[in-house]
Amino acid sequence: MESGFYGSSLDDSLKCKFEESGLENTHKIMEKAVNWFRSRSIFVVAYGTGCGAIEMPPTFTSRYDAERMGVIGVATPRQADLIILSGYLAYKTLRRVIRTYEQMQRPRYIMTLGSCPINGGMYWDSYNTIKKLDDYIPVDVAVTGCMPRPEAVIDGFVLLQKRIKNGEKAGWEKYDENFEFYKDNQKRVLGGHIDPSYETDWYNLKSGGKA
Amino acid sequence: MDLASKLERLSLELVQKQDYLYKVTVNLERLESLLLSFLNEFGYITLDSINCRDDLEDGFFTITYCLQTKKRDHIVMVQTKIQRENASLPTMHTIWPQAEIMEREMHEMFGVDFPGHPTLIDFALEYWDNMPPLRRDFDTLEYVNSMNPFRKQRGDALDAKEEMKKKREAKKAAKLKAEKEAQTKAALEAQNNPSDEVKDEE
Amino acid sequence: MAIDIKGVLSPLSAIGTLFEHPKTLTYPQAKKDIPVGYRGFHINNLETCIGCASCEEICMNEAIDMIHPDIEYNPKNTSGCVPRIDYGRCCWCSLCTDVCPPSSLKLDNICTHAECDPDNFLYMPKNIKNIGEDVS
Amino acid sequence: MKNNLENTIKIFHGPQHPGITGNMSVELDLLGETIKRAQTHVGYLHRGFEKLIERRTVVQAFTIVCRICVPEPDPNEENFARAVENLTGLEISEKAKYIRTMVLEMQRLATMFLWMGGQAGSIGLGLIPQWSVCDRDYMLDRFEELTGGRVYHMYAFPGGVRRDLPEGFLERLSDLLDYYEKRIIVYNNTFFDNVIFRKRAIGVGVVNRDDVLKNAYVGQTMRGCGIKKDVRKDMPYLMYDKLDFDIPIQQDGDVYARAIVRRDEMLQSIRILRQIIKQMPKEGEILQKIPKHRKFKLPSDDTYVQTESARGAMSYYMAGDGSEKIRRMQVRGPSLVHAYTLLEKLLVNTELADVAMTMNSLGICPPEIER
Repeated sequence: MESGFYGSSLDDSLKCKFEESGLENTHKIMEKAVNWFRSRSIFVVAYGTGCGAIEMPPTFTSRYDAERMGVIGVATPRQADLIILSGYLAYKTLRRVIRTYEQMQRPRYIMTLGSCPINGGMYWDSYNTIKKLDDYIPVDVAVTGCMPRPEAVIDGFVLLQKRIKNGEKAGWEKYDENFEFYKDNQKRVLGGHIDPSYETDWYNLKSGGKA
Repeated sequence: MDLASKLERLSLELVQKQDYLYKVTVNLERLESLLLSFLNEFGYITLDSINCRDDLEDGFFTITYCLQTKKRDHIVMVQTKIQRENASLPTMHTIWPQAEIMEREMHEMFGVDFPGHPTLIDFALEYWDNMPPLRRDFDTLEYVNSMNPFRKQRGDALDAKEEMKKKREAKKAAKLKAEKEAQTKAALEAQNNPSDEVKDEE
Repeated sequence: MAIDIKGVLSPLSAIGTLFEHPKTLTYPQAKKDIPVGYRGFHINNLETCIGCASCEEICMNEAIDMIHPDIEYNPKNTSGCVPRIDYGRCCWCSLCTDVCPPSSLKLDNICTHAECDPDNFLYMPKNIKNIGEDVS
Repeated sequence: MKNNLENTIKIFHGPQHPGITGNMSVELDLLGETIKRAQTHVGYLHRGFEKLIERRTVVQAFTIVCRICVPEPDPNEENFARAVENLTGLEISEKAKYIRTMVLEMQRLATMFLWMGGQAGSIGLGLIPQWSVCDRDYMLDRFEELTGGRVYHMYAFPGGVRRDLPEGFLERLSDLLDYYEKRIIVYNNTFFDNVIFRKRAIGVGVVNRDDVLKNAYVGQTMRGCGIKKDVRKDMPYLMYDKLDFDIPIQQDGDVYARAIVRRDEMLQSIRILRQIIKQMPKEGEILQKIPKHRKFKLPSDDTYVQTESARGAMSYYMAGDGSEKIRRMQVRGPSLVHAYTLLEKLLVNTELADVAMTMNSLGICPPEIER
């Protein structure tokens, strides 16, 4: 899948052009600069999938003020770089989360709050919640706590910023590479009742083709 | 209390459970007429909730209607029992609109049928094809294990009771060994032939 | 149409707060002191832990595993095991610390942990005698 | 009705939407900007609490109940503890009663501040959430000291409370109440008297007074219609019969009336807390000694308890079966009826922009609808 300029690194054709004109260093510097800028302006869509939604307002308002670090909330997934899944996910929510995640533009990151997405948490024996979220969508940062304090959420932001700055391999790249693996897992747990992937050509859905 | 005498005329008993809580038990045939007379004659106009309890061992569901008067200063529980198999109840949504959603939930969670109910659709679950989940014979842990794997890193966990037993036995064995060693030593000192004794021990 | 003069003017009193001292906590730089008794992460005093597995028994989330520690522990430990906590399960209800017979398992007021790999949330409680005093 | 749905477009308000009060969705049929039909959908937060509670012993289930309603966990704990006490016949000491009452009122204040943020944010007043969520945080700091938890306190244990008051706690709480009294004047100026809020809220979301009692609407929805009912007065529990407070009411039944009722209730909560601080006994057992700490046996009996939460009466039905486990616990929160019966009715023929505001003012909390 083409990542384009908006991927984790500058795209290959641009890299070739730089190399042809003997400017590898410029390319490296530019890549670093892009990563730095990216780490300082994280737009967040906070999907309150569970209890953790209660710690979102304190994190984003004046007491803890995540905006100091360039982290700011937005309303729609299409404008967002980061989706926060705050807490356990019911099967019904997972369907919507996958849909929301696939609508986001690359680069896209996922942060989970609380113990529940990690290994089931309090609801480990509940018949309606997901136990291991990273089987279904790639998780970049997981913050533990029940609920994590706003400090812990900010720690998560700091960790994510560090990862972006260092140009580490992000979850969305894994998702693109192992698309089939994730889709299989999703189908297994959601029982086939799952929306077509967002890359689907919706206008020609009946002829069943990918765009 | 006034209500007690009124119910006595219907040959029903009013039991006081707590300071503000009373209970009437009635059989299913008389339930609907009793609820109507609670609403129209006794002035219990509020239906607070409908609760359902699964008594698996006895084979029935216990349904509790909680009613309140205009003053809202006490609660009366009207309780009835219905068969677990092909459970069915008269719907109350024409009298109390909020009963619609409570009955929809009960239908989904317990599989109780409400003939004449307009919207017996999904309430909280989506594409659910198993047994109604709040029935007590539905094993949620089994369902979870069939659907979701847990993390495998915890495989090195030990059973503490087994470990305790092992340690106790090891201690006992060590004690025995020490005793035997002491005996051997004593024996050694008595006889002057050590090598055979040690071999026997082993 | 009457204009609500009070309703237009009174919200402007918010301008007065421009001159107040800001209430924001600059978290990663300056940390808020969390009171003693906060239910944060676990600590376990291995000198007194008796390995009775009471904590494992009461935990409804099955978050606690008993494992052999790789450092020295209480010689009177009946099973030779100490608790390890899965922070993908724990809910910090502190029932485990309530039932601990020698009160060796406690909750510290350290409470933030973020990790990239969700597999890394098995937490070996820090070996601390009392809060604020490190043994290991 | 069906004829009206011609030429409408369908919009899903939620589950991922900044204006929704949690993880739920409202399906709207719109003709232009006007809503012709609204349908509530829940289930995004269903965890099967009632099933989980059946699998656990009483002590283990105690930790899970506070998760039933996220913005205000304490009425749940109180309900659970009181139901177990009713069933087992446990009596709790006066000091424990006072502490529990105090925790409930503190929680009410904290919830009201969070509600204020949501209500103001839903009509685009960005400043009020910045303030009120911060002010709520100061109350959470007090909770941290008292209970050891920030949001989930797990404090009201059957038989009392789990911890004693820390040293100097009541003085610090008293200082905070002084601060809150000053702040409420500021909020009055900037939010409740604000011309934007008044123009948006007056006459919107009017609840029919005749429906209120029959349809079991509770809390501010009821009191905003001029019906003076409150569980704390009508069926007093804990220490409420010894405390002096009023039930604020308004007559109009619209969003603004409910907001004013909430503001007055905040002042009443402060008044109650001041009395508690004065009357709090110095000595006293906080947790009743139970023969075996981990073994609570419930008799095969049932009970029904009701607590006034910050959004209305919240009730629990609990039944035991002679073992350590709970046979059945059913939660009936105020949101169940508000989110379905009331909201679907109220939204018809209102504007799309008023949906978030109406939902906020009804105090809908999705996790307690579906548990």
